[in-house]
Amino acid sequence: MTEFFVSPAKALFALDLWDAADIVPRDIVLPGPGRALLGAGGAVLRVGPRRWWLDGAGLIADEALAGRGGLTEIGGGWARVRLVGDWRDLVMQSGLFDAEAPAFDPGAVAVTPLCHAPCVLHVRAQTWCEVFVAASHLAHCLAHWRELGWQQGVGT
Amino acid sequence: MLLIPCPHCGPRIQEEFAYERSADSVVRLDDAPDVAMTALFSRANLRGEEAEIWVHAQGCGQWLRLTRDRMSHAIRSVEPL
Amino acid sequence: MRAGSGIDGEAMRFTFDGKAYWGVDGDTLAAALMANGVRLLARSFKYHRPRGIMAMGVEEPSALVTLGEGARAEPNVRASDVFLYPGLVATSQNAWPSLRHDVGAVNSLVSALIPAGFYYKTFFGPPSRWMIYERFIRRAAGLGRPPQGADPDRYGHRAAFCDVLVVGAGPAGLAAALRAVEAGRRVILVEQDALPGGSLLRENVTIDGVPGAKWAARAVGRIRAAGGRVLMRTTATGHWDDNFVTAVERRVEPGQTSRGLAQVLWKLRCGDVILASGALERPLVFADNDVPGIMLAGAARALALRYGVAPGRRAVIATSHDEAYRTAFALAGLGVEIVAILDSRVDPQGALVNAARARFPVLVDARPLRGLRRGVALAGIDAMVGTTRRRFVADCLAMSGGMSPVLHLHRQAGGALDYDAARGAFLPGAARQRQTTVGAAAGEHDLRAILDLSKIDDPLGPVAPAEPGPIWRGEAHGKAFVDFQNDVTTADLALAQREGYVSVEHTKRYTTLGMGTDQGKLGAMVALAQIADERGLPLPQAGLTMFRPPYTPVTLGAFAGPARGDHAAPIRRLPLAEAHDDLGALWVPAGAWMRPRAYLRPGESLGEASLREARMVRSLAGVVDVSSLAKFEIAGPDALAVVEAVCATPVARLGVGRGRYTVMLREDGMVMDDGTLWRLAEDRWLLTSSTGGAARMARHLSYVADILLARPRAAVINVSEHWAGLAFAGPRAAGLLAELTGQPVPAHMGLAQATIAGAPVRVLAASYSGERAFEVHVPAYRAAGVFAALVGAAQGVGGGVYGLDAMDHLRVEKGHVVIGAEADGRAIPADLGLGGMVRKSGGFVGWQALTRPALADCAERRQLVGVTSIDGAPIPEGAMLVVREGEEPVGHVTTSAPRVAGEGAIGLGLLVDGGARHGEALLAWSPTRKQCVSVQVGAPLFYDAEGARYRD
Amino acid sequence: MGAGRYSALSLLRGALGGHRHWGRAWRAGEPRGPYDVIVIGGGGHGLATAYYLAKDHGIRRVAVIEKGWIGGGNTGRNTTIVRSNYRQPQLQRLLEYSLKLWHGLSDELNYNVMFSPRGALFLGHSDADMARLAERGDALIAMGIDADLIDRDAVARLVPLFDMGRDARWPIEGGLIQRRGGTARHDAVAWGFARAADNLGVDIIENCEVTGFLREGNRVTGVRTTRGDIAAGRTGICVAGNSGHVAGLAGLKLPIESHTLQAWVTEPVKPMIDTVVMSQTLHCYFSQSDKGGIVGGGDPDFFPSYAQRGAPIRLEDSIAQAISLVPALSRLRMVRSWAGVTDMSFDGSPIIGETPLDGLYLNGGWCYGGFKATPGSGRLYAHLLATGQSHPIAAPFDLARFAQGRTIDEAGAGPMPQNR
Repeated sequence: MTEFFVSPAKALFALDLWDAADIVPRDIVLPGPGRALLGAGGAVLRVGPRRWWLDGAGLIADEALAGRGGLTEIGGGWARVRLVGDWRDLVMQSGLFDAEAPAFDPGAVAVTPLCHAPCVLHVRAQTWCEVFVAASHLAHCLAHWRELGWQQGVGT
Repeated sequence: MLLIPCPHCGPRIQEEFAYERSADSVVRLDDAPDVAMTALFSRANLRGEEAEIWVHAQGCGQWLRLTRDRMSHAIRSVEPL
Repeated sequence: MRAGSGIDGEAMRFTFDGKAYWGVDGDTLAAALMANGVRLLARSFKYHRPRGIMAMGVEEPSALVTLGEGARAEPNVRASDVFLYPGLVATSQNAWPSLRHDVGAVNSLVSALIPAGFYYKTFFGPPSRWMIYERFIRRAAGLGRPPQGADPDRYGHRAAFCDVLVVGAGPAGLAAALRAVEAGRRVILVEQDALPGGSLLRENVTIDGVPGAKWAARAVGRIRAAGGRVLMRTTATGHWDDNFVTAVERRVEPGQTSRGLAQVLWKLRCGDVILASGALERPLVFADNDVPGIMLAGAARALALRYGVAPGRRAVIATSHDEAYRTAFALAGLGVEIVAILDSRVDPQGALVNAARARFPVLVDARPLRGLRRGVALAGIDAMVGTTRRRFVADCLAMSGGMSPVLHLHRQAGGALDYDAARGAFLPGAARQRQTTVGAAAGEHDLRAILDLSKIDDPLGPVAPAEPGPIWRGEAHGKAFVDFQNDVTTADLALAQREGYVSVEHTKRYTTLGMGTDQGKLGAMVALAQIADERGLPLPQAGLTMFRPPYTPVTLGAFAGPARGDHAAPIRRLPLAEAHDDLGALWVPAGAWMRPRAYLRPGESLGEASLREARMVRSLAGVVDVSSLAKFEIAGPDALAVVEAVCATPVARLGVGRGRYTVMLREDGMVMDDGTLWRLAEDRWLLTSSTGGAARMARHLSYVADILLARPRAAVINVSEHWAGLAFAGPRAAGLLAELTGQPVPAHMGLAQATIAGAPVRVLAASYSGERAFEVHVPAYRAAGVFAALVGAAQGVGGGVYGLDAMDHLRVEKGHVVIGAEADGRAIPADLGLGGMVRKSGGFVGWQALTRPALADCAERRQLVGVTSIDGAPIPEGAMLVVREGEEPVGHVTTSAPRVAGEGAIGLGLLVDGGARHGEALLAWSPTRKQCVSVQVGAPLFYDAEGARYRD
Repeated sequence: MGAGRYSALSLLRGALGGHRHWGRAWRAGEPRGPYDVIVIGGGGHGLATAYYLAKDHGIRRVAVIEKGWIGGGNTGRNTTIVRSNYRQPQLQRLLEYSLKLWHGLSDELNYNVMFSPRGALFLGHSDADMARLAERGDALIAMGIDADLIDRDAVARLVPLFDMGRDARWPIEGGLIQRRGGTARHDAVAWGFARAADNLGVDIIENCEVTGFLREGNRVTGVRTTRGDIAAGRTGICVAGNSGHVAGLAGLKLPIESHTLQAWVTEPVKPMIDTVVMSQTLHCYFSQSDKGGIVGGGDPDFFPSYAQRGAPIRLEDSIAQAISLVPALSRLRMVRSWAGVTDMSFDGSPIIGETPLDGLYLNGGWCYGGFKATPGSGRLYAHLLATGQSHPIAAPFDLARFAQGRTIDEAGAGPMPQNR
């Protein structure tokens, strides 16, 4: 099965910590470079040296940051695409990232362009991967993936 | 096609990065005008190794200081900025 | 029934020049034509000499044909590099009216007049005269006919990463790949042939008890079983920096119809690269060494052993080393009479030579002088044996001047070459990247050494290192070719030396040596030997030309890959694209975006619609989608420092909930972008900037923060796509918005949080149109409802949506500059009338550059002005501003527009010393469009000079 | 010296005599200082400079110092486009001055440089593009330079293989053509200038690399080379691509960075594209050579390098764009790609002028557009080296313009070469 499922990212927030010294605050559990942590309310993805994405509402409260960082809503800018099937092959036909590396396993995160579009990859299982695609590029990416034989699945 | 070791993401393809300028040509906000214009418009442009500023623009956004040979393209060191 | 290592019995029909033939599965077109007795395949590039098969691989210089028909026609395909498929259609090229009777052969008769570089010495006179000659030269040049129309094939790209890439599935490559994969490494093996085995396919050897070809096939199976990736019919063509290798996989043959991808360009990032790319045989140089029937000894052997085809009935073998002796045995096995083996060595020794002596006439100190032609085929050979000239009647000459390792990728990757005098060949020297060379490519031809663990049964035994063929010194009359494809002869090389084109690059460029589609694979070494001899230098000192990608020609479509049609560059779509379509939007490209230009009503022209929309905004209310504008939030305790460094205008005293217009400069002081800056909270700001400059501004903000301010306690977050932006403008806008939100609207340059249609929005009271206006920002996934509510409200009072053209008309009347038009990257703020708002205290990017003396000289600089059409005629956009027609321009019209409020035409322009020229009459002259309009220069402000309409 | 004049008749004579009568096109020069003028760099610009020094100014003690073989840098690596249809008036004057020389160059040099004014076409893909092209055309005509704004039908007639579909990714709405522009045979330009300069007594010294400068205080009095010191009254740097390196030997830092630009050529086919095709929206350009190959190029590689080696991605970009314009190109095969080192100046325009050192002059910063300027650049530089004064056409291109704020920024892209 090679199917993709598309929905808006909606409740997605950028968490920025101001100080390198705060990385990582001891009282908040945050994933290290290239990784994500899954929790009940959603996922936290490390996307940059001082930036995380909170995929889900209320994962970290502003108060918990205690002025050490800030949250910014960004979900309108990203589409959530679930790739189910041989997603590694699809990724490697769409970009120059080593999705076949053994270390790119469930829980891994990568920021890399696919089909020239800004994308954030979050490996959820060997059989599926969640890709955040910059919303304005979505149509173009999906068209390309359809040409490669992928089909849009029903639902999200 | 360089392979640039991003300190945050690991080795990534050159295409994800953008060259900004040689490290000695940063114009500081408080530089006097003549100092600033000299920094902006004078490059050593060595046929050899130079320190350069790059950014992982299509990746994690990390700024890098790359020591790179402009003849062989060999990258000697990469430091986060 | 033929038997060979590379064919099975399945017959298939194909045509060449309209005539039908039969071949078998596994045949190349070259082999199948030879099997059918077709010897004449092509005419040469310059002299139109008859040519047949010279080689059996990618080095074939002459036997080029067009494959396929119609839009799938593919010119210049080597007959030796296309495998037969049912219904294959091949056509000869560069011959008229037919291959056998080619009028172009007249060039052979006048060849004395057209030596290398002849065109540099004649055809003088004005360029127009040269172009007359040139037309004939262009028609005569070229090879096949270009395809017509769009390519029906599809091409893909695929990245792959590996620990070890092995190039070449000959014995050395297979052995290397097996070792690596069994050591647990990620391995990719690429092979340009359709079968693995390389040289094993043209030798009678047994490995581990099975024929070489079968051993190779089993080795591939073992590599795959161990997790290795083996790509057949895949040629590694480029070796770039950091072991990045590009390889082209042919999934169908040239001209063949494909259901999926025709070719895939593999982009391989490799830890180590092992080159097992083999060696190419060198021709011998003698007069008329191109007659059809003369071929490389290895090609003759491949024909016999791989394809089961006898290349002739009577063959002469001419060689400078042992390996070609194998050809004698191979041909004899098919019943070919071996007329003689001519060995240029005086005293060749060894088991193979001795075995040959027992069966064939072996003549030493012997070499060919001239190929004899009857019609278009070989009739015999004149040779020198010792000091005696002898003639041999033969229809095949199998020749070998030694072996040249294939080192293209090694060289592309920056590796050095070492000359080995014994082999007469360049061998791989020190590599610059993590790359090694093995097997014949490293000069090792002994299977026992290559396959050290395998049991090898080779009845003919190992061969001695190859020696180069003898130098040709013109001992017989006729053309002695060194580059068979570009028809470069030894005489051409000598002429180039005489005329001083002695650097090997000069020789190459002057004679076109090695610049054909075979890229000099066949002739480079023999040419170098000839040049060295001519100059009296040792061969390695004659110099080497560069090896440049690709190793074999690569279809342009494969380079482009999926980047065709709309994928050639992504088109970015607005979040409300469907809603605009529903409203009948006419789209216009704006950089990578598509944006609504206008919403045409039936019968309306674009101009009429835009003017209607603009007037609707002036009189009622309108909604325009500004979602593509760049938006950045700058947050953190040090956010103010970032904002102050980026914006040239005062910002520190901006209160929370307030905004203002701002400009951002480059370091050279020129306006980079403009927009509005809003203080969302004490330590959180929103900066908007132009659509086209979004990526540049994102980078700039990041640079300023991380480099100039050395990582302040602040972050820059690109929220461009998060927020859809809808500008709601017009005298009725404030009232309607208050109704929609149920709260008072913010004052001009104020901002408020509100709710529209259930969605939380930000309302920014900023005006671009000159009317009271609000930018409503809403998370993109909730934009549809807000858009519908705003459009509905506007329509309720007779307003509606408007597009980019109307927005442009409105802003021209207000004299707002646009990045890329008035702010064209060459304007400082003062040029655009914005000098007064720039902070005098500096401290922002670009302030130092503004102090440069020439920038203060208004008499030299172009400044923003308004122009009004004196008689109301439309002003051509881009027209020059001149005092009189025909004079040098003093400026130009950057944007023109109809007046929205009132009649007539206006525009903005950049005019030298424009600020001092208000009131002057000039001409807006467009000679390309044959228009000339009288205009009056004035201030760049045509509407509501007091600004009463946009304030609350 | 030389081999007499080239003509159809001399070629016939050669045919009868096995072409044995041709002598060297230029002598293998040996350093014989002191010279009045040394030109560093045996590319087209340097050789042209030497030729015009001898021809226009009667200066015969001239040497061209070349580290490798003449014409081996960007002269032999470009896509051979010749045109003068720029937008900024200073550049228009400079390139038009050069274009006029191109039109008489083969006769001037008695060497057929195959200058072929087959037209240089800029494509427009939208109304906005067409307005920009009209502006450029208007500016050109107002400066007395030919330009023709043509509609899409006329474009389709010029190159029938263009995709004229309205649904193309970059639909073709029209174009601006300079009919006096075209292509030339790049190597021949170097060889022709070398032969003509040699005929006037200029020493062309190949395989001689400059390793430093001879100095007396602030004055440069010659060059140190791998073949010894050579004294000169005036020394002119003319090594675009390596300006930074050579100026660095004199302790100078320039507003120049060396970047890679790649080009590609396909296998030869019969005539299919008769004009030079360019598109500024797309960043690609291509034409068909006399031999039949399609020669094309695109953007530079965006970072500094002297390696003469680029990344395949850049080739992909320009090829994809070329195919989108002429779909039939898709089935042609690339036979070779190569790279040159471009002298990227910090406003995109060349530098022709004095340096802070007396007796040392600079001609460089040609970015990716130097070939078309070859004869004009050489002649203007010769004027400067002969008289010590800039010719009025060259005067705006002085080195001091950066510090003073008189940059000539055709693209409006600012100082960073990678943004150009």
